[in-house]
Amino acid sequence: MMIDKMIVIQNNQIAKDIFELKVKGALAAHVREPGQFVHIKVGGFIDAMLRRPISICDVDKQDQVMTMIYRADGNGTKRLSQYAEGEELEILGPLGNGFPIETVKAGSHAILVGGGVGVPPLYYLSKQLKEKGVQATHILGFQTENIVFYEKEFKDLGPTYVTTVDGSKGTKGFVTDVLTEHDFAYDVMYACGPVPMLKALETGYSAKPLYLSLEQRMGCAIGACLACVCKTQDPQDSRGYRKVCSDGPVFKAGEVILPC
Amino acid sequence: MMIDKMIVIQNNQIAKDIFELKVKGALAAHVREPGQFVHIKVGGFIDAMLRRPISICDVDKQDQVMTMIYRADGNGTKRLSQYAEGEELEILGPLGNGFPIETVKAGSHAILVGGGVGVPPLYYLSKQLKEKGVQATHILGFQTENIVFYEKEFKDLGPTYVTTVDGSKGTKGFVTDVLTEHDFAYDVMYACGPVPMLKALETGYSAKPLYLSLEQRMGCAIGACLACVCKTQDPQDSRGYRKVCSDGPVFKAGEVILPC
Amino acid sequence: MLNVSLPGLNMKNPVMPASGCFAFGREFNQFYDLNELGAIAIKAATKEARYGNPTPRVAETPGGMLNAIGLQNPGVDKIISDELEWLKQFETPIVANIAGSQTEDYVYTAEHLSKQSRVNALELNISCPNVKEGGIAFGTIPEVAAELTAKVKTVSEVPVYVKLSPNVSDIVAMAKAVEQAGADGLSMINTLLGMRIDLKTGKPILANKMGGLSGPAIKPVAIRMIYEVSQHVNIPIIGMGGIENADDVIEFFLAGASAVAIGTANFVDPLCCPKIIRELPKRLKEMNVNHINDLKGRSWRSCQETLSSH
Amino acid sequence: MLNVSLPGLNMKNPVMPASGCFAFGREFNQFYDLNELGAIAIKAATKEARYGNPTPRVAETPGGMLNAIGLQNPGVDKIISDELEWLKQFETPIVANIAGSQTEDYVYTAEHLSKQSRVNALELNISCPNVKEGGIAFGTIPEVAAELTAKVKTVSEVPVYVKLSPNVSDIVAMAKAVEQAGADGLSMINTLLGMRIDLKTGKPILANKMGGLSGPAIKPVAIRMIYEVSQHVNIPIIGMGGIENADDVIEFFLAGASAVAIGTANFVDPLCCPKIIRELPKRLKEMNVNHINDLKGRSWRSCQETLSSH
Ligand SMILES: Cc1cc2nc3c(=O)[nH]c(=O)nc-3n(C[C@H](O)[C@H](O)[C@H](O)COP(=O)(O)OP(=O)(O)OC[C@H]3O[C@@H](n4cnc5c(N)ncnc54)[C@H](O)[C@@H]3O)c2cc1C
Ligand SMILES: Cc1cc2nc3c(=O)[nH]c(=O)nc-3n(C[C@H](O)[C@H](O)[C@H](O)COP(=O)(O)OP(=O)(O)OC[C@H]3O[C@@H](n4cnc5c(N)ncnc54)[C@H](O)[C@@H]3O)c2cc1C
Ligand SMILES: Cc1cc2nc3c(=O)[nH]c(=O)nc-3n(C[C@H](O)[C@H](O)[C@H](O)COP(=O)(O)O)c2cc1C
Ligand SMILES: Cc1cc2nc3c(=O)[nH]c(=O)nc-3n(C[C@H](O)[C@H](O)[C@H](O)COP(=O)(O)O)c2cc1C
Ligand code: FES
Ligand code: FES
Repeated sequence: MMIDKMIVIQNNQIAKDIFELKVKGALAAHVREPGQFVHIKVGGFIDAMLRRPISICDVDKQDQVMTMIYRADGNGTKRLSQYAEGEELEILGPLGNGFPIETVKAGSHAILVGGGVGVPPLYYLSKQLKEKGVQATHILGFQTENIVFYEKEFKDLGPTYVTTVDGSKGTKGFVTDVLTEHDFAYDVMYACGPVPMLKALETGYSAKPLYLSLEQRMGCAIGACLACVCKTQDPQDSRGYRKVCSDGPVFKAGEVILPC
Repeated sequence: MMIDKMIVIQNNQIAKDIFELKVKGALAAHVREPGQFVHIKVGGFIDAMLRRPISICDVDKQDQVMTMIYRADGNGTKRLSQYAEGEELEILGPLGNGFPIETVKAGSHAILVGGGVGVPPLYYLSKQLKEKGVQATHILGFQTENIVFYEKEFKDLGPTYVTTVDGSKGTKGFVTDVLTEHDFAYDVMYACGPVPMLKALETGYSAKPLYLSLEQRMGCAIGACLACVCKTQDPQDSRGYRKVCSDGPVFKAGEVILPC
Repeated sequence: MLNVSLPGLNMKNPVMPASGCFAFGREFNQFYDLNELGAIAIKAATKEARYGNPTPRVAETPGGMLNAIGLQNPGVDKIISDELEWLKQFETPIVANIAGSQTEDYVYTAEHLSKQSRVNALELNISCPNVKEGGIAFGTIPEVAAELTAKVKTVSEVPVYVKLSPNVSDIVAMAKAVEQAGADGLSMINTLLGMRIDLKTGKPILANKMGGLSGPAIKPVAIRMIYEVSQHVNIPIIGMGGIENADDVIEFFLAGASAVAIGTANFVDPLCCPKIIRELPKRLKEMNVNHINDLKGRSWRSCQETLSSH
Repeated sequence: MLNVSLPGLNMKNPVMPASGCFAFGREFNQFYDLNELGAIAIKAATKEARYGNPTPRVAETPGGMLNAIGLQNPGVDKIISDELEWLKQFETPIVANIAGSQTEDYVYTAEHLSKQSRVNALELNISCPNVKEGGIAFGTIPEVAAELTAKVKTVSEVPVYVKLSPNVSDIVAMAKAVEQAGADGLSMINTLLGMRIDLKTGKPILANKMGGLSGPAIKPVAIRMIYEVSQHVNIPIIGMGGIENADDVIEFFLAGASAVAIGTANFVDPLCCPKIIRELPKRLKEMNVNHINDLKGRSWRSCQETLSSH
């Protein structure tokens, strides 16, 4: 974990309101596992004061380049989208605990389920799994066609299904529709996306190991302010809660009560 | 008076912390007289919220170019100094009433006294006087050598004396030292600069017409908020006060009590 | 979809410039037609003319500004003869803001102003933080505020809005007290009491030392107070404090306001009021809202209650 | 030129992280050595463990943020056994912040914490805006605050600072009341009560609805209150509210603070405390000030009084 002034080497729109940001700096070399995130200072101290948490989408440790994909939606992310090549971005990270992959054996089959801007961290995860010889199937859900991104990139890594709510691209409906339809044989499932999606997965797919990456509004992102807590499902748990920023953002299904 | 999005065509440092800004746009054509000012929006709405009042230093009505000279000192002017060529600046103006020159006859002699960042409006004044055939002598006071600017530009228009408090350039001392030493024959005097300078002039040089340009912290700069008032010297005055932004910034000596 | 109707004020849109930030409209009339506005809250009137505080009177703060104008105004008689006369050329309803150091001053000013055909409502400024003598009790003690309200109500020929100070422990108590005393509406909030110190001199920047904090920085305080008060009173609230754009106006309605006033933003952008009025219908359409009134208090009303307006 | 000495707190510099923004220091110790700090105000302790409020618990506002953490903490016993134990490896003085819903809770927690060798002072949080039951009276009624202070003073073995709420009509009355009740110092200010409404849902962003406003937006309110209170009490003030850099620290000293605490800025820049500590001597030199204590209250002390320190 460090604070690094990283250089923007690319910040392009790749779908409607969706930007791909590449930054270069020492921090990149410290990324420990897929699913970790960074906390980006986008504004001065007055305007857009709080940092913005964004998942790490890809890392090239050798070149010290890190990729993030974000939606320019609110005040802070819109400002982020205005950073130009060569400018400096103050980034805190890598933060949190990502998707566990140590225990997954070569030759096994992993299903990666992403929704909207929950898709990005699955990319680095899939690359890491491939390196380990794990076979990955990707199921990526979006609202509509013009915000779909990285379809090709995921296809290069393994079978990829795209769903859109309005049917403008791929399967019409939700990621769970693809899961129901195909009834894949698999060993482990990883997911990141909106809470209703995570809840549906937790309800239907908890028999095998299932890991969920959560979002919460954050203050510090290092575990000090207690802004980002979730209650544990186990009422006897010694602490009774987990911090999404430092205990998560990835939790095993069943560990915490999903926020609403 | 209008709000114009003007294009920065130059924004260069010309002395220590002193910047020369040239902007292009329709507003330039509306400047009525030397000594008027503009109110510049430098920040967003949150950070550096209030506009900054800056005098008009020169105008080219044909090319619609306006020049301002300012010191990058506080939060807002420092941001202003970061605007690059081609960027848009939202400028409100031209504002206020400047130096009266209608009544000054060709062939007469005007003395223009400026201190620090009070010097800029005298430049357009001097150019206008020259056009009218009025002879202008410039006395420009600065703290020290490295913040002196526009000496050559003023010399091109007429005799120019520079003073510095520490003697690092020109006469050591204050503008009033030059006035005392030379005891110029003159018909009208115009001044802009720090209040102690204006007070000294009001005390010593009120026998002939003397016009003083004042500064006050401003809210609206259009006469609505009453942030910028000065009391009149005449207690019988029907209003009892003047607004620096819309009645001034230039007043005849004796009209208002100088702020402290 | 923007017209709102409050006691004395039939407004074609819910947007008015806030008192003290617009003088009597002459300056802004150079930028746009004042008839575009929902109403105009004019600068505070006092019985006698006042010069106000020494300068500097304003300072910038993070996300806001401080002011200590000190109620400078030409006195009620001149306001009637010069300013209200001039305003006769427009149709926009006028809210006349009044201030004073003693009850008698308020009553005198209220009586005279409320008789003017051009005045549609009074706004009792019981909360100006920038006036030395007396005054503070009016804005912070419920009983004192109620008594003043009642006295003004007896003489006023138009509805009376009471402008509440945010510098109190219990804003709901203040609101209820003036409601019971007969107030027809509330304006909230006035400025928060603040200060800045100049590092170069070591002294307060404002000559008056303290001043009123306004602008976006105070918006969360305004929203909170309107949210609380609107659930406890039955009179409408003119909401203000840091409004800058149409989204802010909507946030104030959601909190419980029935109209809004815009102060500081007029200095940042003299065109902000008409701009916001033009933005509003677009934003409402995007939100599938037929009329801005449908948003009123939606943040605390149950789904049940709000469903009817869908 | 930075060391300051307050009741119970011998600080090598006047900078401490503010309670609730630093937990118990473990996280920030990954960024720098906690011994660099003047002191540490640890997270509020309550008698029993608390989970706090539902999420979302934070929201951004113009120049500030809202929080409604709701005093989540593992309870005083665990704080003593786990956190204070861990803190023994550092020498930095510790200010233990305590909160509660009833007087008995405060007294219990104060008694236990003040016995710990690692605790150098208590900070009575009588002003947390985020707790439902009771509590509000402690922070807004002088007599109630005084009584609580007196009760805690009888059991405490270390000096007691009372942390004042800015959400009051008369901050000086609060300060004087707790001073008379025996408080050894004051901390001010806690957060302003605020709210934001989410336009997408029409509901308050925070699950708790209201939250505490902190950050630069509230600095003018903090400066004003410290300016007023420091002229009316003889006990030192730990100043806080929107401090971001060394200039802000100096502004708080000029207003009348004797030390400062930094909250929200730790989230924006985890290194802000040591950075500010390093900036301070440079700024003091530029201002020709020999010791930061010389600046204390200079904004209201007459030239006469301040000349001695030149
Ligand atoms: C661990 C983690 C990883 C994330 N990864 C990504 C990613 O890879 N790509 C992406 O586009 N988004 C991601 N998000 C969501 C992203 O953080 C928010 O969309 C973003 O902070 C919103 O900021 P804004 O300036 O657009 O909105 P504003 O409304 O201006 O934000 C105001 C405040 O609310 C917070 N906030 C608003 N929405 C959210 C949200 N959904 N989650 C958390 N905080 C929020 C902001 O951080 C800020 O503090 C992630 C969130 C978390 C917690
Ligand atoms: C009519 C007029 C003409 C001016 N012309 C020039 C000029 O040509 N060149 C130039 O360099 N300066 C000029 N000034 C002064 C200039 O406005 C201030 O230096 C500038 O506003 C300071 O802003 P800042 O961001 O540096 O300081 P900050 O401290 O960030 O300013 C904070 C607030 O205080 C106000 N303020 C601070 N100092 C002054 C001041 N001296 N006068 C008025 N407001 C102040 C700012 O406008 C702002 O509202 C003029 C001022 C006036 C009133
Ligand atoms: C310069 C200035 C002058 C003001 N004068 C008055 C006044 O005369 N009467 C009054 O009731 N409020 C006055 N106010 C308060 C505003 O009407 C308004 O309540 C407050 O500024 C909050 O709104 P804003 O954040 O949009 O400015 C004044 C505010 C400012 C900034
Ligand atoms: C997330 C958060 C949690 C806080 N928790 C506490 C607390 O437990 N006890 C307390 O006395 N103050 C608490 N505070 C208030 C701060 O200590 C401080 O008084 C306030 O935030 C103003 O300072 P700032 O603007 O520097 O943040 C908290 C503030 C924040 C932002
Ligand atoms: S964001 Fe501060 S503890 Fe997680
Ligand atoms: S600055 Fe508003 S009246 Fe002059």
